[in-house]
Amino acid sequence: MQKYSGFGLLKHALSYHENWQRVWRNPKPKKKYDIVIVGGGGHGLATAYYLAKVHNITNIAVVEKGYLGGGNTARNTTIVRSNYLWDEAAHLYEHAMKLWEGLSQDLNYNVMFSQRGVLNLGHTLQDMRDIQRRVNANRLNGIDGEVLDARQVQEIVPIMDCSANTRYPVLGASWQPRAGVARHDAVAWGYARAADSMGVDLIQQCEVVDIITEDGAAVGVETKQHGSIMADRIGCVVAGNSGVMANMAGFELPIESHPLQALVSEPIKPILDTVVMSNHVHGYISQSDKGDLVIGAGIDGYNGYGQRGSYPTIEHTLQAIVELFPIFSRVRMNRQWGGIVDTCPDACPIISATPVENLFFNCGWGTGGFKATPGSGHVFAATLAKGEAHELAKPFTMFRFHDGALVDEHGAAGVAH
Amino acid sequence: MSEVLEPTKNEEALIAVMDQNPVQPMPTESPMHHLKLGARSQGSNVPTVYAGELGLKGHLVIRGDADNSDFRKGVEVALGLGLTDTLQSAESDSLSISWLAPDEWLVICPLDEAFAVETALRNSLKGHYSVVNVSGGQTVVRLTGANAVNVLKKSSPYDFHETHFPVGKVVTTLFGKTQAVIRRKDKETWDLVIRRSFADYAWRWLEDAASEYGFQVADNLA
Amino acid sequence: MFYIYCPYCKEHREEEEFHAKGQAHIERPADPDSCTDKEWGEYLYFRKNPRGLHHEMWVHAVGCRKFFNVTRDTQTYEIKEVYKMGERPTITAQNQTAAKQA
Amino acid sequence: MATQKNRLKSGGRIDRNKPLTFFYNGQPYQGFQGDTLASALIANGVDVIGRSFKYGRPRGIMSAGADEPNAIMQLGATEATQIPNVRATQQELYQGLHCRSTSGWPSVDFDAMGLIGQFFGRMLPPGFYYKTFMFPESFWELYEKFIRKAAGFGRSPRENDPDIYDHMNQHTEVLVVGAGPAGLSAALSAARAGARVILADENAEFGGSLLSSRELIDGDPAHLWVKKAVEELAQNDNVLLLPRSTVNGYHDHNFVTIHERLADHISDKAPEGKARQRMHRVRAKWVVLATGAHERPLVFANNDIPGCMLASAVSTYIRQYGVIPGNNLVLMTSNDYAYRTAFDWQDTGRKVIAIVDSRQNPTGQYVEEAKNRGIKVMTGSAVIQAEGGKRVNGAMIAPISADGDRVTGDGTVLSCDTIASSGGWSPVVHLSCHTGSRPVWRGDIHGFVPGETVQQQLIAGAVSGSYSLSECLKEGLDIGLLAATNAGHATDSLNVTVPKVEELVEGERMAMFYVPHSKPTSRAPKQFVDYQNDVTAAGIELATREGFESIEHVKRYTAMGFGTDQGKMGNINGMAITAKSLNKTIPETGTTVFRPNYTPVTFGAIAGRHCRDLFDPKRYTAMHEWHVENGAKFEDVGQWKRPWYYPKPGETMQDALNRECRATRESVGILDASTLGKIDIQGKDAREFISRVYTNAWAKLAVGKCRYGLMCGEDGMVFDDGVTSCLGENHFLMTTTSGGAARVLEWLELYHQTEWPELEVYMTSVTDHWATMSIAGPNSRKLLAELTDDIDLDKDNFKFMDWRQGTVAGVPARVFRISFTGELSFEINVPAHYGMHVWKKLFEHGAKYNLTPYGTETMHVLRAEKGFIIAGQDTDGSVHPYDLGMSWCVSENKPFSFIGKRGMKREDCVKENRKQLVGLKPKDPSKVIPEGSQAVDNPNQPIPMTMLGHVTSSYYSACLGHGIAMGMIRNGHNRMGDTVYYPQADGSVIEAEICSPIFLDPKGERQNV
Repeated sequence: MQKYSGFGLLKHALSYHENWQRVWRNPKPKKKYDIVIVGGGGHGLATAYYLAKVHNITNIAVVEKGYLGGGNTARNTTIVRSNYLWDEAAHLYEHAMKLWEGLSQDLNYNVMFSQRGVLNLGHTLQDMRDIQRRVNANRLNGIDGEVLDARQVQEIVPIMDCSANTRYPVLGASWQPRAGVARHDAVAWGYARAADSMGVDLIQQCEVVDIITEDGAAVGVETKQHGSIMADRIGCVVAGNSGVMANMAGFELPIESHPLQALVSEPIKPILDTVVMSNHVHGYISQSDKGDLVIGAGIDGYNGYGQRGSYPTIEHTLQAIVELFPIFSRVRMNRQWGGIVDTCPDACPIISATPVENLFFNCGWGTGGFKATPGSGHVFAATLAKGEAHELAKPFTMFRFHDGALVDEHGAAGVAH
Repeated sequence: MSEVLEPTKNEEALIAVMDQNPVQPMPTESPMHHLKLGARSQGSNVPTVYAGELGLKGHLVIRGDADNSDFRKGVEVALGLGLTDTLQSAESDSLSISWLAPDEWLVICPLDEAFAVETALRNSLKGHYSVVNVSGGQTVVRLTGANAVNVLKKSSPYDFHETHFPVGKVVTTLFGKTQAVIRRKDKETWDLVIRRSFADYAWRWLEDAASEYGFQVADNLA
Repeated sequence: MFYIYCPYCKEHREEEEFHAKGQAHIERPADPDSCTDKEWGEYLYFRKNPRGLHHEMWVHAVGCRKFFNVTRDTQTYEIKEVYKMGERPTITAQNQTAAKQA
Repeated sequence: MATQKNRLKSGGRIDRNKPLTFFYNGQPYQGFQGDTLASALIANGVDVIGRSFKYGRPRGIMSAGADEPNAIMQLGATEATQIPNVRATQQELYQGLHCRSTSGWPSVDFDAMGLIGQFFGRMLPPGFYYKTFMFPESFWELYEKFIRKAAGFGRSPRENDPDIYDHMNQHTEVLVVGAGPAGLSAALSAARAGARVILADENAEFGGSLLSSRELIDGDPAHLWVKKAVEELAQNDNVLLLPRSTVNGYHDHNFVTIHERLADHISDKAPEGKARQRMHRVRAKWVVLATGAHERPLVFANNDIPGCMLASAVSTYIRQYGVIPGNNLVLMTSNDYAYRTAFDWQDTGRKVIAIVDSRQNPTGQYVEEAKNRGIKVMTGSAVIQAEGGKRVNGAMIAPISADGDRVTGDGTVLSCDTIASSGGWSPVVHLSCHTGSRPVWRGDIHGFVPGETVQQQLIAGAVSGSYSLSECLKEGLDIGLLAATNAGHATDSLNVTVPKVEELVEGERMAMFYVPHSKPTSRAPKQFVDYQNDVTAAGIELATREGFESIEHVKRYTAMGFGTDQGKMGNINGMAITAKSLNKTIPETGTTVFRPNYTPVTFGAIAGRHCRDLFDPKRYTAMHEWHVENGAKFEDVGQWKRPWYYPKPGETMQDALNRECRATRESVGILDASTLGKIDIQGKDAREFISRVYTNAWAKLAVGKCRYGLMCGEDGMVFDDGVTSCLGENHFLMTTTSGGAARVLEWLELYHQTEWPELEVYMTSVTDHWATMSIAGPNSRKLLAELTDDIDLDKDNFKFMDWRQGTVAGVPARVFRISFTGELSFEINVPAHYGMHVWKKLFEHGAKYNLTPYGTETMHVLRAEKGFIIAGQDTDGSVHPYDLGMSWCVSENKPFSFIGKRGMKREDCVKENRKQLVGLKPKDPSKVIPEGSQAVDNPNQPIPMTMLGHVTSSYYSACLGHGIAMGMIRNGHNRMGDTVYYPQADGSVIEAEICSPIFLDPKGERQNV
């Protein structure tokens, strides 16, 4: 793999950048692989990368119906944090957080992981109880975090209205300093480039139209462009299509796909140095390195695959932003868009075997997908390599929805952007 | 007819009917009492929107099966006004009746007649129905003037154009971030039924929306 | 934002007046106590989640407060049909594809 | 003050009698009413208005509209009225306008980055930051600061916005977007047909291209026809005309948002009391898109030097604003239409050096006219490179191959100060894409047109690829009629005659996007595609060379199209170059989806009036004013404002709580409980219905009695609770939590309407109807006795959990003998309009009993002393009644399998070792365990520690003299007496003993007196 560095850049500049190599190949698919991963988003590519790197399994293909990283990876608000309430979720997301730290060096690709800290605001006494509960749990789980009062919040974000005369005054917040944001596209590209360099076949424009099964076990996938591709094990990481994919394999998931909208302002000079999230008034905001204010909205209530939601959701979000940041009232929204989030009843993912042997699913991340990317890929790789769930993945079996062992993050974590 | 005039013992045991009017008049406060509407400052420019809170009224919610002719008849006998059809209202000198849902109507009458009206209804209705006195829970704001319709257009996504919202029509819809039962009384006059706990918000919203048109509080709208 | 026909108010209203209530035609098991955990779990959580025609329930929350069914394309967001509780859809994925083939 | 050296003596639609002074970078300048900021800057000969963010290259004004990538200004005279990133080409000039350029340091005229850019520019290919700044890891924060500083154009104000914004909901039969020839015609015919019509256009003046057109309509200058059309429309009551209104979003089911700028043309602040901007939220039966087309510049070397402009923009400045951006023009084109720019230029008496036409032998009427005008036309050639620094001083022209791919001969430099270019036109398809429709490529016009859509949308004019004026007018009229017909209007009797225009005979257009250079793209001087993001042809080639082959990848890797012009100027050229370097056709390369907004929209305008006081309703009870007057502090519970506690002067919160608690336990306290949800339930099946939705038994509850009930979801988890009273055999009053009222009623309706419609029951909310005041304490009976003479309060005749009807303070009331405090307690319900009267009467008579008002916090303490739960605080959706130790509240043997019964029997719900709610007594009586603390068995266990559960409620009990708490503990019900530890953030550890949650009066004697 061509090594990236400042010096390399200089060298290439002298040759007019004419000698940069391809970041990944464009291979024809083989007839059969050890493992086929369906879905070339961040999670799928990370899975492939760790399969190759950690488990030395390189006879893998990632099949993607569109282009790499073109789904929710390219559509989220890039927030990375691990301050989840329940042990199971907290350990999984913290596992991801540890991998985020140093990921750029690991991949030799700058994913611009910026640990600028995340504030989760509290506006009611119950919010503050939930924050106390979550931060205490985080602390005893070894996850950084502290509870701040309104004054301390004001010090971190001087431009926010923390006064008592807002409709729902800021009473305090949870603060995770190690949390932050990352460059979403770079994550997909970095994993893709690294995986490709270890021999993983990345096959774009290749849509899976069926799961091929033989007496109850999956043996391959039928694709629109390249016919059937056989595999010993198949991992589906197709956020936004999980339900559809499961139906191909003949079962249903406890998942509904909803639109989740986001928007950006025009680029403005740096003014917001941290990530601010409020579940109560429903606004999530940070500022990208380009200068855009990146703002996340709430989930729309209906099922939708249109990658767009309803306008009032955008209105409510900006009302919340203007309530929190009255100085942004004259800043202008440049662009809005939507992703498709697969939501589970307990706001936690499914990383699991399925009723079909050798077919594994990694889905249902809801709004929490991007921040989990490295951890999700890492544990799913282990799950696929061994054919049984990684320790951290065990609580997230799809069968918890039968016996009732849910990991209910709704309660205190609220919308998990 | 006299035997149907007073409710049978059996009825009483089944439903707790309650005369909610004091024997002696007692001090009341309407939902907008604290706003002291009379004293509120008025817009500088010439008013083209007027609004005020109608005094306390009797509000009764009637539930029943619109397809049951006995029920229809019973209501008509009791009120002298029949059940209105979908999104329709009717009024007499002292009463108005508004459609709220296929099995739900709102009757508004003078406050001190609420019990009489409820009794009359219970006397002439049988079978599965309900009558609930909600007089304390809501209030009526009357909105009028050349720009009243624009205030509504700012406040609700509903189509208030007369081709779509003729006089006599009544709809439950959004009003700012609360809701209202809105009835068109005449070309420029609208009655908004607002829930008590939202009355303060609804009024402030209305005042704010109306200010640019020149707004005046009017207490003699009834 | 959707424009939804309320079959009880008999006219179109803005989406803001409604709440989406998820998949339609999910019936509560007649005898819950005899359901296995699996059966109960499926009743509770497992949902059809089609890309395409979907039968879903909405309630006219700011309006007549009635629940009703909507057949909507989850890709184009077109509303194909609205029908009352207890009624069955006349437009379904099956008869749509059948119509196409015909 | 600088003179307007580029202002023409006559012409244009500006008012020369209304001079305006404005300030650019602190310097005063003059323009006229009717100018845009851009036209005024050009009039004053301002060439450099910005610097490119990566290379610091000088940039000038390119266009005259929404597609402008360079002229991005910071507007505003005061701190509070700053507006970032204003597009000078769309900002109307007003007296006293203040603006600054948003790039360039120390100034746009001398920019340090400009020098650095010359040296290091080559170090900054697309994606350079992905490839570096990685080592050492710890330095990234530093690198990032530098990257962030370089980014961003304008700045946010630092003070709060003094302006207000507004929403207006509109319904129309026909919405016409764009008031050019096609839009005006469509509006005319639709309106004549009697349809309700809205016509919106982003510009101050209707007319679009007609305002700068050379063509005649019915023998008159086009703008006269516009005048007539607008007059006719203005007189029609069914027509709403919206100038300065940008249709920025096209949403599902023909919902369209229009951003109207009411005051931006007057000042940076709206007149007092007026909204600055208004969002129209439009529901249209039919939408007619007449959005026109944007001209494409040609991509040649150094095509960003100030003086390089779009041909159509040059014409617009000359004809509409009476300004001319230079003296000597070189026009490069691949089509006939752009020739008019040379004619416009020549008509002002300034010099046209040459028309450079990429076609080998162009024909057509304009080509002839150019020759007749004596203009030098160089065919089969191209401007391959602009010369100059801060202003164009020459154009290098070279012969090119017929396919436009190669330079076939040596270049010659013609000196000039302006290079206008036209590569043809791109229909403005943006809005049609907003709901997911993909545009389709039309080879004949070298552009994308709107594709199939599920919206009720029609298109007319240039957006549909019809570029000639006569086509636009005819299509407009036809489509307008069609829209009206579709909306249900009879149109057959209508006779609309298409105005006469002289047909322009045009020659074949050539597909020209990228102009070849004698050097390979990677070595040629920069050829810009997306100016705002410094995306060059070489950059796009590099991206594809590196394997970014999907157009989405190219966009994201190079940032093409992510600027504030959203690629209006560059995207198609970029796609053409991508296609070329992949040896694909443009349609094969695919297009990209456009998303709202068409142009940026102010946050405030989207928020509208829903901010500050009106952000969310505040719900008040009938006694709210009393609480305010008596110094209550309030707590937000849902939308309600509830009294939290009533501090007396000098009291701390804890002082107040101690006082309120003691007064209640020792004498009598009063709570405003009006916010509790109340649902009136009538019907012969009411009792059956209630027993299905509650977990406990209701069959035997007699008239006159009350009972506490737990409500669970089908998963068996508790979600609400409250007391329900039997008012009559068929009549019940249910109470819910304050926050849960609406949810519970919808929940009940859901089951009634969908599962059990056969049950004869009606539910009506009476939450707002009843004012509820709860008097609690040993003296509550005495107090009540003074205010009622028709209720027998004798303890045996009016028992605990009974209710009675009677008169309180002269007002008909229902009195419930229920208790959330454990004290003798009465809950008085009166119609809300009497609430304040009764409340005040209670205080009149209560003085001698030291009647003390208490708020939610004291209520929490008092109920916690009794171990009563609060749904939502002691429960979180993951606990069932057994976890709460409330098996007494679950009736296993009810005939009907009530909601939640099956759920709480699932494997995980019946397993050993679940977290269970228990009481917790701090070992140190002075300690209060902070709520949310997590319990562990071994405080010395290394992290991660094994947590047993959290504290849900915790208070200091003044009456007991020690801290009390409730919390979840794994297997807690079997661990009474055990000690658990609560490690705190400050390193301290609080010890507590697991005990019964009932700390006070376990036998319940106090409430039974």
